[in-house]
Amino acid sequence: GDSGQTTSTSTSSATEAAKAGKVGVILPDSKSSARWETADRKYLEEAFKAAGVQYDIQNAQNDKTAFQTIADQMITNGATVLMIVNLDSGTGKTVIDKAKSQGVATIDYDRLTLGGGAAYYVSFDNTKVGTLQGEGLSKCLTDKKADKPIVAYLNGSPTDNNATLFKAGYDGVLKPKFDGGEYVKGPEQSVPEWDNTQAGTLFEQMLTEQPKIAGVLAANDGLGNAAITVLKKNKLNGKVPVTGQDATVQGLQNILSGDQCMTVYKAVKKEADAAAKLAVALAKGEKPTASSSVKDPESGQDVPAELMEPQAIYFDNVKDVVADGYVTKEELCTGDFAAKCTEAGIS
Amino acid sequence: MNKVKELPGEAIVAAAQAPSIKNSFLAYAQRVRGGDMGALPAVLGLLVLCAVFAIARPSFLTAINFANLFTQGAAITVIAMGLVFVLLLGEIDLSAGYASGVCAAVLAVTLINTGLPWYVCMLAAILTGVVIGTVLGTLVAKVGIPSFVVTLAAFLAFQGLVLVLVREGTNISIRDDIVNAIANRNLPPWLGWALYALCVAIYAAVQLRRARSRTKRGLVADPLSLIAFRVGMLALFAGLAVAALNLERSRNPALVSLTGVPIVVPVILVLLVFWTLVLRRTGFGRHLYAVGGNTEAARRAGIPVDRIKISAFVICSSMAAVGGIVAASRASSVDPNTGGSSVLLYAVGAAVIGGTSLFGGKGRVLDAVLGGAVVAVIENGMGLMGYGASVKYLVTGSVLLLAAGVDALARKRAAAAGLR
Amino acid sequence: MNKVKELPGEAIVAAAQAPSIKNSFLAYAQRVRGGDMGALPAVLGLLVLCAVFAIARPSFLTAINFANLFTQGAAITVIAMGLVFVLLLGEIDLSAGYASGVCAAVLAVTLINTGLPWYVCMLAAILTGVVIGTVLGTLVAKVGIPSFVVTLAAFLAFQGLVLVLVREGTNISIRDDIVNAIANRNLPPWLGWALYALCVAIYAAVQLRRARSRTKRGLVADPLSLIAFRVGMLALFAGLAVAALNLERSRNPALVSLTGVPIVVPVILVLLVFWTLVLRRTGFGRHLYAVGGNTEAARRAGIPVDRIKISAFVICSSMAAVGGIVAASRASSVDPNTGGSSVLLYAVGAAVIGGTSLFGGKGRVLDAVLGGAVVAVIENGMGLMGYGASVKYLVTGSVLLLAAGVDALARKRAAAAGLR
Amino acid sequence: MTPLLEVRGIDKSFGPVKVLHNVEFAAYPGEVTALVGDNGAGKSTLVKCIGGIYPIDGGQILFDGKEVHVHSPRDAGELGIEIVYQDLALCDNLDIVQNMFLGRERKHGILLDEDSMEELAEKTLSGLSVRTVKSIRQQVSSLSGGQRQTVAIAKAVLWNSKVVILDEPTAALGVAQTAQVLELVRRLADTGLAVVLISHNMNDVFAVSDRIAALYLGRMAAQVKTSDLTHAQVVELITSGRSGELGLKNGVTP
Amino acid sequence: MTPLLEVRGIDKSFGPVKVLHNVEFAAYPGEVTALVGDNGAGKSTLVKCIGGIYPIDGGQILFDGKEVHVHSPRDAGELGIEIVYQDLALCDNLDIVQNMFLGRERKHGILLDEDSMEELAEKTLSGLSVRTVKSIRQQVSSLSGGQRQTVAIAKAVLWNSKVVILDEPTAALGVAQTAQVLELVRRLADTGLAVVLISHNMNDVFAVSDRIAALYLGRMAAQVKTSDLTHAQVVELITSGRSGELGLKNGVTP
Ligand SMILES: Nc1ncnc2c1ncn2[C@@H]1O[C@H](COP(=O)(O)OP(=O)(O)OP(=O)(O)O)[C@@H](O)[C@H]1O
Ligand SMILES: Nc1ncnc2c1ncn2[C@@H]1O[C@H](COP(=O)(O)OP(=O)(O)OP(=O)(O)O)[C@@H](O)[C@H]1O
Ligand SMILES: [Mg+2]
Ligand SMILES: [Mg+2]
Repeated sequence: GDSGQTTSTSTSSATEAAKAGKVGVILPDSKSSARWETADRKYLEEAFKAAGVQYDIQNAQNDKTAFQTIADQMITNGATVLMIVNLDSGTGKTVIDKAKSQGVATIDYDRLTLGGGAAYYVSFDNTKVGTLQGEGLSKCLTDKKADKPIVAYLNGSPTDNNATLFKAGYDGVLKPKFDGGEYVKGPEQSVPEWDNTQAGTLFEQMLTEQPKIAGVLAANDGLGNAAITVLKKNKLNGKVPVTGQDATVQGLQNILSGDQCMTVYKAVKKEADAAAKLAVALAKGEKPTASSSVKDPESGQDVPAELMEPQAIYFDNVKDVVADGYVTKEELCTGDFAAKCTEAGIS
Repeated sequence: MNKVKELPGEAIVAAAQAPSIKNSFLAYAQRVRGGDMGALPAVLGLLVLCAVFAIARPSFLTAINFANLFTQGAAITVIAMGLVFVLLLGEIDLSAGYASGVCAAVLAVTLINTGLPWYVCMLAAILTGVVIGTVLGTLVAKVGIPSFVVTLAAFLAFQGLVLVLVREGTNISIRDDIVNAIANRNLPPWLGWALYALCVAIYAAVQLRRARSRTKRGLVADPLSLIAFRVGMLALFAGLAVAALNLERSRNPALVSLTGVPIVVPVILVLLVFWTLVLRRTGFGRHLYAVGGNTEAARRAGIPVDRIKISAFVICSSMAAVGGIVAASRASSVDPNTGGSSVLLYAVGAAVIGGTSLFGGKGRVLDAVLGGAVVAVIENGMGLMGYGASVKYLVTGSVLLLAAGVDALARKRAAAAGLR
Repeated sequence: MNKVKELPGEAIVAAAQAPSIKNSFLAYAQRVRGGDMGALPAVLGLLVLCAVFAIARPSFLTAINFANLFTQGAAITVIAMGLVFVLLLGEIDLSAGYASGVCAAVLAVTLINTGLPWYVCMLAAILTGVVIGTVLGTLVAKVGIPSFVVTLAAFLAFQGLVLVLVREGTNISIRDDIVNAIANRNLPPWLGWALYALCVAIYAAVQLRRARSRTKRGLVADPLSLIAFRVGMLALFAGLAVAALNLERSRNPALVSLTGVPIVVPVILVLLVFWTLVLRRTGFGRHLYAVGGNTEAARRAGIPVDRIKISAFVICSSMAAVGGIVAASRASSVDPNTGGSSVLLYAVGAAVIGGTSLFGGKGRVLDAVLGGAVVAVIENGMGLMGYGASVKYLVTGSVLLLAAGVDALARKRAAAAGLR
Repeated sequence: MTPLLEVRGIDKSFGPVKVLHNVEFAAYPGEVTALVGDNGAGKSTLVKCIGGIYPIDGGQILFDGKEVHVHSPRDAGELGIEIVYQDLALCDNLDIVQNMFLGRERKHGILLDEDSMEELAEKTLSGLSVRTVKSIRQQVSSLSGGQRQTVAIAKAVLWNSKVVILDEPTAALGVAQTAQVLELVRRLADTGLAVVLISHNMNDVFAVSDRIAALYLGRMAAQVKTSDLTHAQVVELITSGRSGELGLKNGVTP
Repeated sequence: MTPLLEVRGIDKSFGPVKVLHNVEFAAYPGEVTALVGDNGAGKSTLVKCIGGIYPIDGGQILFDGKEVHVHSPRDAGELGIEIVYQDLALCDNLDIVQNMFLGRERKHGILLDEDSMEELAEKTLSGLSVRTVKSIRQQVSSLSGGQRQTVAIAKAVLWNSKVVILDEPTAALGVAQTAQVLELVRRLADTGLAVVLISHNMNDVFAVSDRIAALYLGRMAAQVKTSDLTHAQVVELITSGRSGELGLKNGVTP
């Protein structure tokens, strides 16, 4: 939308804001997931506006160099609080170090910068997301009464650390089942840059090589949809459960139509609000306290943290997402889906 | 095009003197040995590749995989076809990938938001391509900015445009059955055979008419036997392909039947024939080659160079739009990555592998199809191998090099003979 | 290089007759009006860009932003410098971006795993670049595969190689202070001034010696007044830059002091001077231009064309290695995306925007620096503007087009005058 | 008799270098006008100005007595001016027939009529006694120097134009071919065309031309009837810009 | 006297087209050998085979009586064979001095010695009476046809080679320049070099050559002392391959 002028001042308390300092936010990209530009940006803007704090939200478009440049520019522009979603820990650490040396407070948003030493960390538990996906797939396979099903993996981008965390999560659930002979490990591919088009070809080839695939662990809804398209072409949709993540309109619709088994909903608003609260406090020169802490595996230090719980979404609780306002009924219940919506209890 | 006309003089061109099927073969063999190989090197590279994969993974040779190949390679091939026109001029279009994304997004958005019928939406997408091409072409031809810079700027801007169109990164599903059919459905077997018969008949008719008209004018024409041979070969190979695609390839034939020629195949064929005609048999095509070969000479011959350049960009972007539609159909959705990542490099690569020169003046639409096939076979085969990400990249690179190397070594022999 | 030598004959070249500072200016003005503009269009584009950003965001003109500009643009500029050599031949290296990634990964891995001192590790990284260049160059020159295809294959393979080196996607932090200093630390102010004095002195000495030697031989030489003027201009502008960079630019001077010329600046300067010397003043450089301008003519003149081509690829990949080191230093880490995404396109774009031709035979190392500056200023300025993702792409594309458009229109006047 | 093509006071500079100074030149229908001059005198530049390849800095071009503006080779072609340039400007990637009909292809509807073009090209070429071309479907890049020149000449005379300008057309031609081209030049003029022939060969110039125009260092030294001149006088005009009463006075046009 | 350069039984085909049939040719030190033949006879091809640009299909090349293998222009240059090709092969993006010293730049240590090259280039060029070149630092793309040719000739004669082959060197030259080049050719031969001159101009051929070799459709029709031939005989050899006792019998070498 109208993200043209994000550096806006609040009208109500301009004088206070001028004293209060300024928050810079760097989002990672706009392509691996729609949440950054459609949800996070919106919620953060709302929160900052409400608090009357100056802010500047930018997106690094998955480019490390751009990420650092934006950080430089924000500090140049006078940000006193820097909130980053790092692209990788190395650049993240460089930025945090630079910010600290300039007396700028830092928050790790959604992704922990290993060894970075940010003042706060606000996130969902990404390993937990993967665990939910693994559990979801098991549940759907059990529902389908599958016998020794072959499970295929469509992992996220091989260069995305979050994808590694997701994988750790679902491997934690499924690996014991593979080892125990309950499930059979099928082909596995990482999808470069989460590219849905490539995911389609990759999955088509998996299916050609291993026609008996009975379950697909897809790391997010886009990849899931790519797999579903191929399954549809082979008239296998609905028979082979597929997982997802992000509770996108597309993913939820696929769940409603029975093509997708589950998705993971991350209540971005909660995360954004928590982070914005910290940032506003820091901008006003306060020293807020966090509800919990996380141990940085690299430096061994405890980082004060706010951690949110992800939620698994199946047909029955799609309505929760709508109720949360993350997806509107108008977007979701178009055309043929109106009936399904009613069936799923969405009103 | 290769007919040889003897003028008084002494040096001998074996075949032209008494055109017969045997002499034609001799002449072809001599041409190949002498270095004029046409599509041979690319076909050779393709065969080597297929053999390697077939040995490594027997499932490579199944009917279902054969059918998959076409739909997997279609979008890149179509975009590469359009790129050939720009490359022929010695220009480049880095934005073709994202242009296809923009057009696909236009298709998806109009389908979802306006509820207009599918053909109107497709037209809108293609029209978007035309507009894009006009703007790019004008900037290159009239303002004189190098095409690399113009299309790099467009490459960036279109990424933004796709994002705007898909509302900052959401993935829009396409629910229209006809649009989705393009890359996901097949022709009924009888229609496949009917089209096959039609193609062979038209080819035979055109060849015969041409030979008759040349004979009447007293020009050297192909002998009947040669024409019969060519038509026979076409009938044989196309027939085999149609037969293979009409095999049952469902995993569960009881449950659902999956047979027939994928719809993208006739789409690509029509585009191939159409654009080949434009390049080879129209004044526009001739002028395109002339501008690419020697812009100054073309200008002096009174050819409107600027107009030709703009047209080439328009064709390129419109074909990108078609490619975008195919990609959208195949994914049944459009997201900000549609047309992004490696699409552009693969498409340009396809054209270049097929034999199109980046310096202009040399290239055919068929090149794009052959090169597209190489790219598709590599992607397809690598998908079957099931390597991890890093190994896969490494092997894909090496395989690409292998295919291109076969081609290059074959052509090198030609150059050594003094033919460039 | 532009000295004009009168031979008997009548047409008049104003300046050459009585070289004086006034006549030199007249001649320059006439040259510019006549279309021979050298670096002027690129500089013009750059100025327009800076003016636009300075008006939109006053912070663009602060000392800290000025210093940031250099470190932000350094890696791309260095890679672009190397690419100039390949582009001069009319070839392309699509793999330069990922080659820089591979070399950066080699640096990081050797630093972490072997504990060897930083200079050995850097040498290893650059050596990797040399090996890569040799392989690529050999495939292009000896096997005869088009460089687009070879480097596309390398582009894929190197992605895999980086992944292997950083162990399937982890991120390796660089903890060596000296390596990290390259792109993150500054020279002490006194050293900045010392280097400044040295540069100006050397420039003056070279100019004077050259003029003296030419006068002795009876060739037309620059008048002393002109040399004094040039040296003066250099001293003035470089002095202003050093002074600006020596200003305190910390936001919290009490906490930490931040002054001095960033270390990358002398690094880039040394590379610029060195490669300019190689291109302009050595036989190798001359031969590079010759091969790029007319390969056949170069071959007939006995120039070892294959060797020249391989060398160009070696230089390109080694400079990519240096660029990779700078990038690794700036990020203090290496991950599989190092050298990926838009690095390659921006680097080629930088060279082309500066005025290097993709068709070979035309280009300077300075082009890469000017073009790199354009790219860096755009990125820097856009960073200050704070647009959303989609708008930013759109605006960046338009701004790039604007900068290139100024350049193109300026050059177009030249072409209209019959000078190409 | 009004000249069919006339240029008045043409100036042309390349950057700081002035190549043509106030040049006057005229070509009459039915006549062969020879344009002579030393290497670098500006002959080819003058021709390129007339052909719309270089824009002129000053002066006028008149066609059939009326001033015309020639901004591109297309404009020149539309007026009926056909030029064989010294740097032949053929497309190396096209074959002989394609080059000969470039920009003026024959068509059957929208498709090219290859057969009739091939037929006509063959006829035209054999009229120029090219005996060693193996195939008229050969790419021009594989032709010998003389063969290329013949193709360029054949291309220019294939059309019904009013003015034909030939810039050193026989430079690379053999004895027999040169004779043929000179004869062709004469024949073209006799059918009422204005022909301009640039040549360094005095024998050729005297053999076919009706008028001789001599350029000297970018200035027109003289334009005189051939019958009023001797070999020696022309050579003098070329090398020094003047000969007796004729030519430049003190280096400027009289 | 043994020839300095000799070729024996050379064959050369381009794909299916055979261009040279069993050609014999010799050039003697101190003599100018003229190589004549119709357009497309194969003169330039023969020269390119000697220069290592085209590989030969069969036959031998002898230098100073010993067989040599010339695989590249570099090999030819090392033997002391210097050639001015008909398609001039200059680098348009370099200036006159740079082109003249291409591949043999003068150096000061590892850096180029521009000044001494400029000095020498200027001297050589002015000896060829080029009076209209504005600057020898001008790019060759801006030169006139004759000026380009002069640069190519100057480039070739700048070196101390043993054999100089000139393929139609005077085609684009003016009267005075042609005279200079012919004089240069004679002077080169008189200093003991073997000079081969290809030309279509019989006057030039008879003016400077000691021997004439005539190619006819890729076959060597005859190689005879100039003094034993008349103008008419040479023309006959060129156009029909034979003249009285001389030339091909039934189209094959006697
Ligand atoms: N594009 C250009 N830029 C600069 N100078 C040029 C350009 N074109 C031609 N010249 C100069 O203009 C002068 C005239 O050139 P032109 O080609 O007209 O000569 P010409 O009379 O045709 O000579 P020739 O008999 O050698 O063909 C020459 O000195 C040449 O160097
Ligand atoms: N690369 C090539 N491919 C095919 N045919 C060629 C090639 N080069 C030359 N020929 C043919 O070989 C023949 C001889 O050409 P060559 O250039 O040697 O003639 P030439 O004697 O130099 O003629 P001219 O006097 O016109 O320069 C010509 O018929 C030409 O068409
Ligand atoms: Mg001329
Ligand atoms: Mg020749």
